[in-house]
Amino acid sequence: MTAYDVHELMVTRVAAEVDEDGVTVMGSFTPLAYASYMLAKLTHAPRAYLAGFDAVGMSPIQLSFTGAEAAAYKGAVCRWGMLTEINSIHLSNHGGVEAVSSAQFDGDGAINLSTIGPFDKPKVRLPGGAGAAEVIKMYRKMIAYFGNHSSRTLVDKVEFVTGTRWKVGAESRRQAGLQPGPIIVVTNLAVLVKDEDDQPFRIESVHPGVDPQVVVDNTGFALDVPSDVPVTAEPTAKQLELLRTKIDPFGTVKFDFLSGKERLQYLESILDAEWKRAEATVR
Amino acid sequence: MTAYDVHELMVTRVAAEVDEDGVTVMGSFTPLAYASYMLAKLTHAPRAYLAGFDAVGMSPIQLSFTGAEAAAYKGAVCRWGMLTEINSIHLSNHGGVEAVSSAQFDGDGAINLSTIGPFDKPKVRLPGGAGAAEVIKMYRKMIAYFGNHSSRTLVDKVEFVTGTRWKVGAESRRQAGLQPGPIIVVTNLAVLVKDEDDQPFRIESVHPGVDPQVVVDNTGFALDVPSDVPVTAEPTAKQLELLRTKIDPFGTVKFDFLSGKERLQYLESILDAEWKRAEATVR
Amino acid sequence: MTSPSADKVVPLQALGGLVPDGASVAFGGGWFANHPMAAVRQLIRAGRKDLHAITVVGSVDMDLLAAADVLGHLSFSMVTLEAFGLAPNVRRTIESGTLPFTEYTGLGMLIGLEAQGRGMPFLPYRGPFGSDLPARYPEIYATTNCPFTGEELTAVRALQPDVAIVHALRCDAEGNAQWDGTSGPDVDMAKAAKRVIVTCEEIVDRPVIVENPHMTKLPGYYVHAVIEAPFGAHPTSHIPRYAMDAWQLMDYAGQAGTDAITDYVARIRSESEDDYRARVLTGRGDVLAALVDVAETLEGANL
Amino acid sequence: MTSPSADKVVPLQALGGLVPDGASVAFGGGWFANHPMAAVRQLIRAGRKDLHAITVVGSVDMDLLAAADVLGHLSFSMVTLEAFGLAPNVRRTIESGTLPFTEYTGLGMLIGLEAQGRGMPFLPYRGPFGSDLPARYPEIYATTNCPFTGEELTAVRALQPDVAIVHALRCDAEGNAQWDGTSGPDVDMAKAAKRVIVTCEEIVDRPVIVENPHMTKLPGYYVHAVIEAPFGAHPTSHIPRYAMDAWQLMDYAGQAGTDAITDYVARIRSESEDDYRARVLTGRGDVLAALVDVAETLEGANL
Repeated sequence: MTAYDVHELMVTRVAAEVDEDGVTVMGSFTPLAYASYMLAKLTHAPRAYLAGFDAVGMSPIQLSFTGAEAAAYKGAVCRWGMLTEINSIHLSNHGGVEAVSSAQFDGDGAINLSTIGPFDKPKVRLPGGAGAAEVIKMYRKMIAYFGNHSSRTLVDKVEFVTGTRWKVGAESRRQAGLQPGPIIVVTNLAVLVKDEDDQPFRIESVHPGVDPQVVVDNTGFALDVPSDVPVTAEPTAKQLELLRTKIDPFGTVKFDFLSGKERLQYLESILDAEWKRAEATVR
Repeated sequence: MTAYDVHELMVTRVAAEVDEDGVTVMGSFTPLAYASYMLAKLTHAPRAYLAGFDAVGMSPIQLSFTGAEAAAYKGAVCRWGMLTEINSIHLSNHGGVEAVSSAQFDGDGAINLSTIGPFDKPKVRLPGGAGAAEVIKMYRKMIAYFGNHSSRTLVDKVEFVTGTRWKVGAESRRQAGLQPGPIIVVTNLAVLVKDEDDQPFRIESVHPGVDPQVVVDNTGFALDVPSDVPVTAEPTAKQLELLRTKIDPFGTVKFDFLSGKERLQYLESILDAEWKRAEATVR
Repeated sequence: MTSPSADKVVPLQALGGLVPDGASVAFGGGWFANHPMAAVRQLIRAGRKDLHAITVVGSVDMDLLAAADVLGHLSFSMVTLEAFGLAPNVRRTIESGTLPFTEYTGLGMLIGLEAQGRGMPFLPYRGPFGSDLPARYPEIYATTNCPFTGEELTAVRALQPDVAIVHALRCDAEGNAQWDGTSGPDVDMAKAAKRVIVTCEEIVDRPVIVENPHMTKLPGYYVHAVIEAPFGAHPTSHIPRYAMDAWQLMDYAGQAGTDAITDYVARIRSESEDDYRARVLTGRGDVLAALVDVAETLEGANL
Repeated sequence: MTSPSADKVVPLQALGGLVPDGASVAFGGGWFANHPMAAVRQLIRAGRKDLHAITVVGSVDMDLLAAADVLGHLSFSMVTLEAFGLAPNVRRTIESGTLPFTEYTGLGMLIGLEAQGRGMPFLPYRGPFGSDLPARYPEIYATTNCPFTGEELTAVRALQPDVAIVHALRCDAEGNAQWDGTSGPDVDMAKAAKRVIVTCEEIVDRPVIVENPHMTKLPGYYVHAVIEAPFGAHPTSHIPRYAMDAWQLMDYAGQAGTDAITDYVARIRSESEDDYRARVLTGRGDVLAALVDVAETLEGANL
């Protein structure tokens, strides 16, 4: 077993959900989600149909902060704008897997990307949800990922519902004209799943070395804890090699797992490497 | 004064309505309408914005039965499909001048392109209106043209309303969210205009040598006949030269003014000329 | 939801098996441009029956289907042979009462297709006010009001064909389809349909598609089958490859309203598409292509 | 209705005169891609006040406008500096209550723009059911029902900006505008607005546009003014010309939440756009372009 970091396990776990049914719009460069899709595309789901930025039908790309957008266009078969993507993918039930993160997330599958504190006079004005308010309900699978599993993020009820899965169970989703599919939460500690409206999330697996009780203690909503909790599959050597040498050689995914001063320095070092590679071609 | 045929006068009269405001979708190749727009574009309205087939922002083209479509794309700045044209031109009040012909036309500005006889069991099943049902009300100016001014075509009431101008007067059009503009009928005898809901068409002008009473006698709806009816402006020598040598050297416009066996022979002769020109480049 | 995966290429001969009798089928193209005529001929050869054809502006495609007794219903906003007259077999079958039909307004049909393609049961628009058509079809046209302004609008119901058949310039095995000239209603028919069949002038490798990404009007995730059919729109046009074959159309129009149409259809049935091309295009295909090349724009404007 | 005619080219310096104080202005681009930043800087230089900015996914554009006190209202579905954090000046002005705002759902804003662009007072869609946002804005979000199926849908009101400012790759004097990479919401903002200003990397002659007709996302009849602004999206990206300038963005983010922002804004105000380019791009512009060239796709899929 090759040694790995937890963000690498999260990437492989999210990648495992990516299949070749439907289309996924990734939008802006979010390293963990991008890495997961690229890993899937290079392994078990080569024909996963992806759109990044306005590049539709992308080839897999190498991740970088300054190059991901340009790379997305290089192997793509089509160009659309946001509105065409909305109408041709999201709202027409062609959406496959939607991966989001948020400031708060609760046991109903609701996300808060709007506000901490009163909406009109917020303590923290969050960035807003972009299309998440509508999209997380439309896609077949919703994946929420969090690098820091904490009851401050995984809360009992979000302070403000920016968007929500709305219908969760297969039958209630079908009745609402939505594709049936689960909510899957992937964190640095565990994987949680919810696939019925009136049942809580259950712990699907804990990562190696994590006690299920630690997961419960750090989750603000009720969890169904099976008597025998499986352990999350670890990344394979092949997956790690693909991630480290092909998909994310600059290490963009790790960035979101750092904080404070370390975070800024890490970003500077990645950007320095990206600059030098480009500069070498013109100097 | 150069001698001219009446179809040439009709082209110049329709062309006089074409200006540089708004956009005109011409759709399939209808020689008289196409000729009028090209003449306008080569004379007083060089920046008239035209779409033919799915070519948007066309350059002026030479007319031919087999080459008009190809020519439309050659100088055009943009490609759209039918739906984008509908939403971006027709329904968003960007439509400038709409020229139509129909099997029946009446004094309310209604057209029948659907049926002669009962709708479900027609005596003559007509081709249908395509987008005319919606479009003739949306454009700033509606022009209806008829090569054979007859009370069989210009009827009191159409048997079936495929589409209609709906609102005619400037104020009622504005109130309905439509661009104000008249209905102008251009025939082989005269020009008729209607610009109020509750007023009949009036004879705007008769073509040289036509008695206004002949127009009235051959029109199935009531007409307002001014005491002094002007004569339609005749084509200038420059207009005729442009039409005959540049815009329509094969004579496609005249085709619609022929009938019976003469019509078929004329079409064959045009197509023969078109074929020979193309064949000469590959043999 | 469709699968974007796998090689979708099938031969034209497989088309009949992809379109069951009784299916509703939207046919692409418009006017004398880019109708999927190879597919039309193949459906005739396959002996398909009772198809509910959907066309925005049909021409020889619809008339030939009517002549070959393939149709059980026709939904259209226009069908015409333009300079060659009304469509004789569509006229005959409708006037005799043997072909049930639905006459749409043109924008209504396209917006109905759009509605389905974007997951809506209807869409509102400023409709054909004053037309006699909406009242005939209350299941298609209704009235709705803007919840903000109160404005009365026309609602048109979503239109979902079982199958859409469209003809593209080129397509790869994944179904990514490109057009350069007239695409007409093709993309919106495809987005609305349960299954999409693309015929194309040429099947190409993915890199050819990637080199011209702005020409990809229909991404592969919509497409279920890809069929290579050179001159597949003939005798209608496919710009920039070839112009309409006005001579074959004139020949068709001359026979379509007479007893000769029986032999015309029998010949289509008896020959393969290769035979058809050899018969009508030998010594002529290059001229049909040259008609595109010699078409002229005029100088003196847009300076 | 707009006039498609005439030469619409004006210098960047004329921009301030085209956007009155208090106007609602939709700004194109999304994420760190293709925001009309030269126009943003010019509005600051022109001393514009009380603009109602409309953005789908804003970033440094909105934060800089907030820092320079140009905004009277902000409508957005997201504003973020992504890896560089939340947008400090947007946060500060909203949290202090000095910047009135409207938080749209992303699809709601785009469909509201679409509605206006296609002449509709509203459009229905399967909306953000369960979200707390619609109830806060009953003048924007309402409930409507399908007149055929009865299905309950979300209606979003048409959104008409006074002005849209978008940044294109190239444009001719008639306003025919082309994009190759990210166009985001640009075309739909332009179709919805009363007046449209296109800044572009390069003004070209019409034949260049005609050679690449599939790249013309916005035809000239929509456009009122064309402004050449090379590196006009900097420090955001304009693919395929240059990548985002992450270093300038990091510099901005470092100052934006501190008192240093006052000097940052003052410097923008005091220099011309030529000065700006000379200051931040000398010896760097070619590397920003090279970042596009070296970006890599990975082999091994889509084979």
